[in-house]
Amino acid sequence: MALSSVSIAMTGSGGAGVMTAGQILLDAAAKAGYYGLMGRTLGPQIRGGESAALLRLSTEPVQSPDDGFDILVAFDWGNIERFREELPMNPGGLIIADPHAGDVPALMLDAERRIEYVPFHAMSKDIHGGRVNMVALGLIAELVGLDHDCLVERVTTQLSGKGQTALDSSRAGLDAGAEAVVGVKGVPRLDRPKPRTGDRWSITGNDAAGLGAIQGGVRFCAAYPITPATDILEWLAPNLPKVGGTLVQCEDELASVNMILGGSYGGVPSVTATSGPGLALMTESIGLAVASETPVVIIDVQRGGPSTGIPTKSEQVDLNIAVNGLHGDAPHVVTAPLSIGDCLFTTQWSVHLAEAMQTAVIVLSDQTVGQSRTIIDKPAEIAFIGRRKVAETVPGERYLRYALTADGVSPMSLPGTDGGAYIAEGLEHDETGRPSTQGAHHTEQLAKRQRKITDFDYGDHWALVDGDPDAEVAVLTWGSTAEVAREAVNRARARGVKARLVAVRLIDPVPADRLRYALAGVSRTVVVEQNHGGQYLRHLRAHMDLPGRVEAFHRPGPLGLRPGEILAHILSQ
Amino acid sequence: MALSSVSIAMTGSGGAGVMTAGQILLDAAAKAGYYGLMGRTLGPQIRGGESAALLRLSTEPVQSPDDGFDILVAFDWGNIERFREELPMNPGGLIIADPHAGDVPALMLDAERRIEYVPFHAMSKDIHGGRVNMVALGLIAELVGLDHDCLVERVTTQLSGKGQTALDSSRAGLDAGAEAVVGVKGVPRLDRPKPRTGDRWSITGNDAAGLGAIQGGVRFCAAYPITPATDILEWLAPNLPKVGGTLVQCEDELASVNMILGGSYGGVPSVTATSGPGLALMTESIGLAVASETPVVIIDVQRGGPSTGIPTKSEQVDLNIAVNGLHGDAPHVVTAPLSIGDCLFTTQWSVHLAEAMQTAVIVLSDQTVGQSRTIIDKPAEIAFIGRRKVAETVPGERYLRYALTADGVSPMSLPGTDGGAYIAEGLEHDETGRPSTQGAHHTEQLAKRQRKITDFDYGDHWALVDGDPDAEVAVLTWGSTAEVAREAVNRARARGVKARLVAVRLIDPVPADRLRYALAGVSRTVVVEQNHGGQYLRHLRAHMDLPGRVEAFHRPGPLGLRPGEILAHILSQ
Amino acid sequence: MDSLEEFIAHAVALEEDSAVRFDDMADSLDVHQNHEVTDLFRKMAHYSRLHLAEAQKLAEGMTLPHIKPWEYKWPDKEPPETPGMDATHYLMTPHHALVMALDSEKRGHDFYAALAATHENPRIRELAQEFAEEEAEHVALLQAMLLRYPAPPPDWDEDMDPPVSVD
Amino acid sequence: MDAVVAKPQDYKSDLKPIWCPGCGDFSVLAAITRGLAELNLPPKDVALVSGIGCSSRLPAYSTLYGFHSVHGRALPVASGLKLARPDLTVLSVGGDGDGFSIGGNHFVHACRRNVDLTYIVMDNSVYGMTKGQASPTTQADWTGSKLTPEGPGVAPFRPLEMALSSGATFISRAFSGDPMELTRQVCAAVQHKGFSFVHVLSPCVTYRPEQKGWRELVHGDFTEPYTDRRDAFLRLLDDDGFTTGILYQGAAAPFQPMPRATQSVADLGDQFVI
Amino acid sequence: MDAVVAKPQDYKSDLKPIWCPGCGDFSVLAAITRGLAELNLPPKDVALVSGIGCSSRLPAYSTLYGFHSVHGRALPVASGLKLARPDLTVLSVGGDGDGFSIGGNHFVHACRRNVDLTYIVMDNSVYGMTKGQASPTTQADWTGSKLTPEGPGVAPFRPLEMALSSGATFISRAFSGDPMELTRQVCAAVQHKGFSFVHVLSPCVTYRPEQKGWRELVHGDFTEPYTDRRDAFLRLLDDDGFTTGILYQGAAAPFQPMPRATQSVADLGDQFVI
Ligand SMILES: Cc1ncc(C[n+]2csc(CCOP(=O)(O)OP(=O)(O)O)c2C)c(N)n1
Ligand SMILES: Cc1ncc(C[n+]2csc(CCOP(=O)(O)OP(=O)(O)O)c2C)c(N)n1
Ligand code: SF4
Ligand code: SF4
Ligand SMILES: [Mg+2]
Ligand SMILES: [Mg+2]
Repeated sequence: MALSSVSIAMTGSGGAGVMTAGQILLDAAAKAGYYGLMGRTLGPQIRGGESAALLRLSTEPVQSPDDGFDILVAFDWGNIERFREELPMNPGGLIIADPHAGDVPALMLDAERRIEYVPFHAMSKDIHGGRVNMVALGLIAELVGLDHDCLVERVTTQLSGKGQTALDSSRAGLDAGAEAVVGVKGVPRLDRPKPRTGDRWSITGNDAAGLGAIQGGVRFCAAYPITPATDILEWLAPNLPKVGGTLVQCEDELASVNMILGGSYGGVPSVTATSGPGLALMTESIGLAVASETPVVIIDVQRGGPSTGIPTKSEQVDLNIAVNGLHGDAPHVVTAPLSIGDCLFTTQWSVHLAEAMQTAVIVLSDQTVGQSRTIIDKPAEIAFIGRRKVAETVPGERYLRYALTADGVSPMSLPGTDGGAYIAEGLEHDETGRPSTQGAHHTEQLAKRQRKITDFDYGDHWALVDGDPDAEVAVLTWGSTAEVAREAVNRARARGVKARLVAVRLIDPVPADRLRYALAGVSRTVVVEQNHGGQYLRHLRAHMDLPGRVEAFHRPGPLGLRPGEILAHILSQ
Repeated sequence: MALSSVSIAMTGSGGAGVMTAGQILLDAAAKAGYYGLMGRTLGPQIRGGESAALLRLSTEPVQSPDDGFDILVAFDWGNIERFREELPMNPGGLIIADPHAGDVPALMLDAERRIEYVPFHAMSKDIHGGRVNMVALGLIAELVGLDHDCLVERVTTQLSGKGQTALDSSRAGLDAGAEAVVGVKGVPRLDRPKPRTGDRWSITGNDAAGLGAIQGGVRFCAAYPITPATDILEWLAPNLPKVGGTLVQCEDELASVNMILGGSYGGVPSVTATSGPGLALMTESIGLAVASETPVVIIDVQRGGPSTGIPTKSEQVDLNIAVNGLHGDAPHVVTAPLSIGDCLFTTQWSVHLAEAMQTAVIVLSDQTVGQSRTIIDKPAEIAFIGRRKVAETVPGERYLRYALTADGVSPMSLPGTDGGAYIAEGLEHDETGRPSTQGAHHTEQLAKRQRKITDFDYGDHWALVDGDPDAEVAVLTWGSTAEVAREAVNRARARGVKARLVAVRLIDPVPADRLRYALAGVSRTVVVEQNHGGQYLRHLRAHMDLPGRVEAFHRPGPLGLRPGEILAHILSQ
Repeated sequence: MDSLEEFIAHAVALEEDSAVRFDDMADSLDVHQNHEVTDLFRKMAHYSRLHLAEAQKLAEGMTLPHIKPWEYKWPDKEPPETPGMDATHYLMTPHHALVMALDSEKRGHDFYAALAATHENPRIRELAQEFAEEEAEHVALLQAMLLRYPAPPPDWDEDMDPPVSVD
Repeated sequence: MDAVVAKPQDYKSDLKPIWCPGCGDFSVLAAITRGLAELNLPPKDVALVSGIGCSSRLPAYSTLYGFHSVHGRALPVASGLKLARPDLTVLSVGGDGDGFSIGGNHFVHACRRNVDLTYIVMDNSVYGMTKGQASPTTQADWTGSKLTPEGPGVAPFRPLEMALSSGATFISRAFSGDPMELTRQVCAAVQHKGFSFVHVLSPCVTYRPEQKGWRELVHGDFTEPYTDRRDAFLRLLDDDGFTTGILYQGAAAPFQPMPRATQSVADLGDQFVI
Repeated sequence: MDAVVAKPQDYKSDLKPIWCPGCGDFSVLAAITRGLAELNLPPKDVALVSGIGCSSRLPAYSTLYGFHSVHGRALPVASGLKLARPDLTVLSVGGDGDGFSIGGNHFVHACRRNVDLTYIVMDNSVYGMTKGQASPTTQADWTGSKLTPEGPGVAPFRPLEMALSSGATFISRAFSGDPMELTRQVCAAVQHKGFSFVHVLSPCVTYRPEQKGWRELVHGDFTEPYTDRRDAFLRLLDDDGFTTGILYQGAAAPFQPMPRATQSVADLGDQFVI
């Protein structure tokens, strides 16, 4: 059988090299003209722990995992009970196990699974310097019909620094694996790839967020490492200097958020990236950004919560704190990227929003989109770049930093400008920025800070709306679950259900009018998210009435939502 | 005319001693058998700034200010434009000004006001060591009909440390003031006080919160000073040691919240007090309290926000962060005292809740209730005391710290107990407390932490419900606006409107069933709160549908809500 | 080392420490799915415990002195038969494990041999000689085993996957 | 403005300080304005960043660019500003509570990081703005605050020693009652390349009236700045906390400035092409 | 248990550490269990509080009461526990990032406050748990992390000097490769009345494999503890960062314990009667 998409998991521990093999396979598939996606799951060990590379290769652009895997290659079964739930198999899926690791554990078996044993370990021993992951790569590529030359080319690139011997043994491994295919039957093969038109990119969401920040104009970043956000920083650290920017590693998150406030006050668009625990430490100063109207972008790559929680796994759980986590009445903006690739657009757009509205924007990415890699068409140029309304100051005239304007945005002067000196103020203040406790000043400044956010024209970027104009069911979701929901909606439509996807990028302020319009006519609204509390649904309820019957569909991580679950819910009613 | 309540403001700057005079007047009234209330408003200066003592004396228990003042005594008009809005006058109100300070400013005048000039300054000059505030005290007491002897007694107590000369000159001042009454006409006088039955207390909300904490079992407090919460700490510092407890001043709020986590882990009920900026710094570790199930109580005495905001003024603006300010799915409890006196009950109850549910409780007090003083009947004994479900451990048997129980509360062992050792854990964990990334463990622990909060029986303390059984209008409010709303409801009922007050103490979890029951039958629900964003209304909407037509009635500080505004809204529809 | 009791106390501590360390190392490799080496280390711990039992048997009827952990008279920073924890690696092979074990047995042998050669107390010399001979047997055994486990290729510790960030 | 000689008044705004009459902070404001005038730095090119406290109110009384940030965070805001805008002269000011208590970690790491900015701490050994609680530099047995009725009971924080241990490259102490010496130190600190720390004994007349006696205690015995950290340390071991002058001036290079761009943003994406 | 002599194994749980084989932290765990056994302290009366990091995972590997708190906050949690429960023996453990970077302020103020607890820092000059970034104790020119490709460029934090400047009353340094000396220091630190700081050089074999060379660099030249802060300082000025032993043991009284109750709760309200 030939499929438009095949999902493959490779699992192994202690130096088996599954992550490297996964990336080579993905990139080789890209070379061959396929699209694809690779996620990962890890044990608690720093090195040598059990890990799995989770791939999906496809003839079409794809950013959602399938419900399960068609092929699972296991070098060993170490601690499999810890993450078997992250390795669901598709019906009729094939497990390829190494007899060296013993029998396939009972908990991996069910009536529908097929099992083949391939002695990866023994085969690699027969090759001088041979490695199990290369043998498996050769086998998998051959099984799914991936061009052997593309594979060899990627391995050559990947191992370019390792010398000829390593290369030779890797090739021998690939060849041995390819030959071992004989006898393995009924394997899903990929259709021929479509002809490539333009460039393709292989990118993770975290790298995409870094690039989006720079494209949005960011030239300063201050941050403190934290899983799963560190990759953004590790990408920015060497790349910011190339474009004249700087990244500073700080003593903690209190320092990093305040440093970017300083950088931004100086006129340089600034960003930091963190995860839940770090965001919690930043809220006091995000409030200062709101009150002093200093633009900043905070990327929160969400992980399992609460508290230290599950640092290496994904969950959409920081909406509450991102939206409502500041003390006082502190309107600001919260956005969320809709896919791995969209981390680029949403981050760039968020810089634009922060600069245009002179406020704090919190970007809710998560471990799934942040640390997964995808093959996408090279993104089109995005016009957005952070543009601040800069004040025309006149030396000798009093400059009103917090002038009450129609749109609530007051032109900002940058240090070094004559006649533009002002004090960025966290105390309530009048139009000049001087502290005031008067009700009139407080009310007018509160209203202005609210107005500039509420009345801003967010354009069409607030969400992705797709599907049937006469839909009966709307699947309403936000952030990283968008692509899973899209696949569910597509499957439902393929079964004749009139369905529509509304995947929201603008979390706060709630774009109530646009949402009403996007949901017009449906009799059911299914709100899909990955958390325990139904945080987005509550947030929406707080701000608007949703049309039709509202159905909450959410569950916590660490296992990502799958299209099949959502589809089952759509069909169950 | 004789009234059951008279409101008096005294304003002056630079050493006029209005706050001292206000407190003497309040306490003298208490001695004479009256109830009363005293708030204050201050300029930004540390010393000698403009300030006003805002009193209401009454024959009945009273915890709400009136719409305006009947008498305003002004020693001078320094910076009056900054706080005139905090000095509204009742129709026909009397301004008593010192000619030494010039004419009454135009902005204080309107057609209905009467003005008398009394030369406080000159009169005090005529007395050796004389002070304007004593002259004014003598005058005011005489005007409203307060027993002169009670006044003299309070002054004597207050100045007991100052020596005979000071006492003599103060008495001379009181006498001179009393004599100056001649010629002042049409002054509201207080009715005779009712006979006293039991003891009366003169107490501020912040002191009451401190006492409530100790009565609830608190024996450890760690904190960092911040306006307007410091008074709680300054009361606890000398009082905790009397009952075997300790207060530590910390380096910052991060230290204070974590120190109380440590104290509580040790089995000692622990509290900290702060305001918005400090609460923002604490959220990461409040999340740790939730995840590790360590009971703690955090009192947030709210002030004007956002950011540094208006530190000396009141606003109900930290509901958002208190309810939703933790990262991850982190259910916990939020309460709010309903009056100055209720700071005692609500704080004590909150300690009980934290201990019973092993969770974090955030108490939302505010500057108004915290820093106002009131005369109340001595509170009845309250039975609540923090009681933890303590584990019966068996040495040699594995103790399940996070056991999945029916009510979600797991018996906790205290250090020093044999067989009870466990690790309090911020990582997601299984029942033993060992870190786990498995979905099953995560889901069951999330559910347990939610269940223990949601299913707890909060009894009748969740709110104060008062008024007509067949009410058409419900005034739904929370925290410190309760007494103002109560007075508005009473006035509406006096005008024949069928009205009911629902003043909520339990902010989160939302007691939806009880609220539905309390609001049953009304056709209008007016949600009253003091903030710009309508935070409580949004919070309620997020969790339930309110009955009838829902009307949002909220505005920011710094001027406290007044009964008349709410009444006008009730009547306007 | 002055008394027989003190000598026995050292012998007990030497084996006990070695057993605990081999077990710790076995745990560590078990967590990292290196089962071959885990099994070898468990075996080594088992042997140490056997010797520990022998030393404890000798101590029967004696009151051994309590010696503070840092006051034992070891030639080096740790008891001679305690392998260095820092020599383990998650990808180590049985060859490496055997070399470690061999080193520790050699150090044990040298420790006893030195006492046997120089101590003034004849009973201690005699026991030390016995122990040294026993250790020499272990050394020979391990050397024989090593022949079956040749050194792995030089890139044995190469891991294609980078280490991961877990918080 | 560069051609014209600047006047201290050019740096003073028309907002009247809310400080208590007699507060030491007035002299610090005067010394900063006088020092900047002496250095003839255009006000538009100077930024003043503060935290929260009486002393942190200072920026609003100047005509400089300013940031009145939140309690304890002046140094990170100032560092971010200087790193993003190396062309500006950046000063940070605040109190002992702001800088050594809640801001203690940023103080230590700012000393280490050595960004080219000047940090002036007005130390009155008290939290003035919140009604007079003990600060890190308060004596262990001071019983003047209701929050610590028995005294804080903790050994006082040693600002100069901490700065030196943390790696600061310019360390001095002044007394608000000697504004000319303070002005000299402000000028030297601003001119120093790297992180400069000026510790100012600045009395709080309201909560620590006894600090009026500091005038008798201070003595200008840090005469020549040491250039060797060891010598400075030896000198500090004998310090009574009231020695004024510039203690130490080291020569470590300031923390990295913004680099020049070498590539266009459009080319950054090339690394992802497959 | 008091009558019986405790064994190190009594203090070890059956949870297997997830540390990389070869990590220095194994020896620290062993030294703590051995030290507590030597002191014969019942496990039920000892609590171990940590932050976040590889090293902060240690409490779960013991049979003691423990608190695995959040990053940087081990010391306040430990201090609160000891102040509320003076009867317990409290130890706090963690890494150089946890203790000196995000937790730096608590470190400084814990040294000052002198609560009777022991703080053991496993210093590997790296953030192990987050993939090997530079920590405060990393050399300025270490280019091993992608986050600081040119090196952190900041002078390393000096833990012993900072502790001494901050007022710690017990300061020592050990090397995980010399577990018996480390055990000795743990015992002395636990027995010390007041805040004791044990700085352990504990190599990270994964991100700093070159630290295996520390074995050659350490030298046990802090022989007798100084009892005078000045002498300890003079000694530190010559320190190369690899000297082990107990440097300093001072005699300041520990911070206040919980007082005895003198009044009933019911009487507290009397002060409000009017
Ligand atoms: C997060 C936070 N915590 C506490 C406060 C309250 N607060 C304001 S100023 C201050 C201390 C001021 O002391 P210092 O820095 O020495 O300045 P001074 O007033 O003495 O000049 C405190 C505790 C605050 N504003 N924010
Ligand atoms: C608030 C917060 N910020 C960042 C992190 C991420 N984080 C976890 S451990 C760690 C550093 C660990 O370094 P160290 O304390 O030296 O411990 P090691 O792993 O080296 O033993 C960091 C930055 C976190 N968990 N919480
Ligand atoms: S309280 Fe003290 S520090 Fe604050 S302004 Fe007054 S004198 Fe200055
Ligand atoms: S990463 Fe380093 S510190 Fe962490 S466990 Fe491994 S060796 Fe130890
Ligand atoms: Mg101060
Ligand atoms: Mg470390």
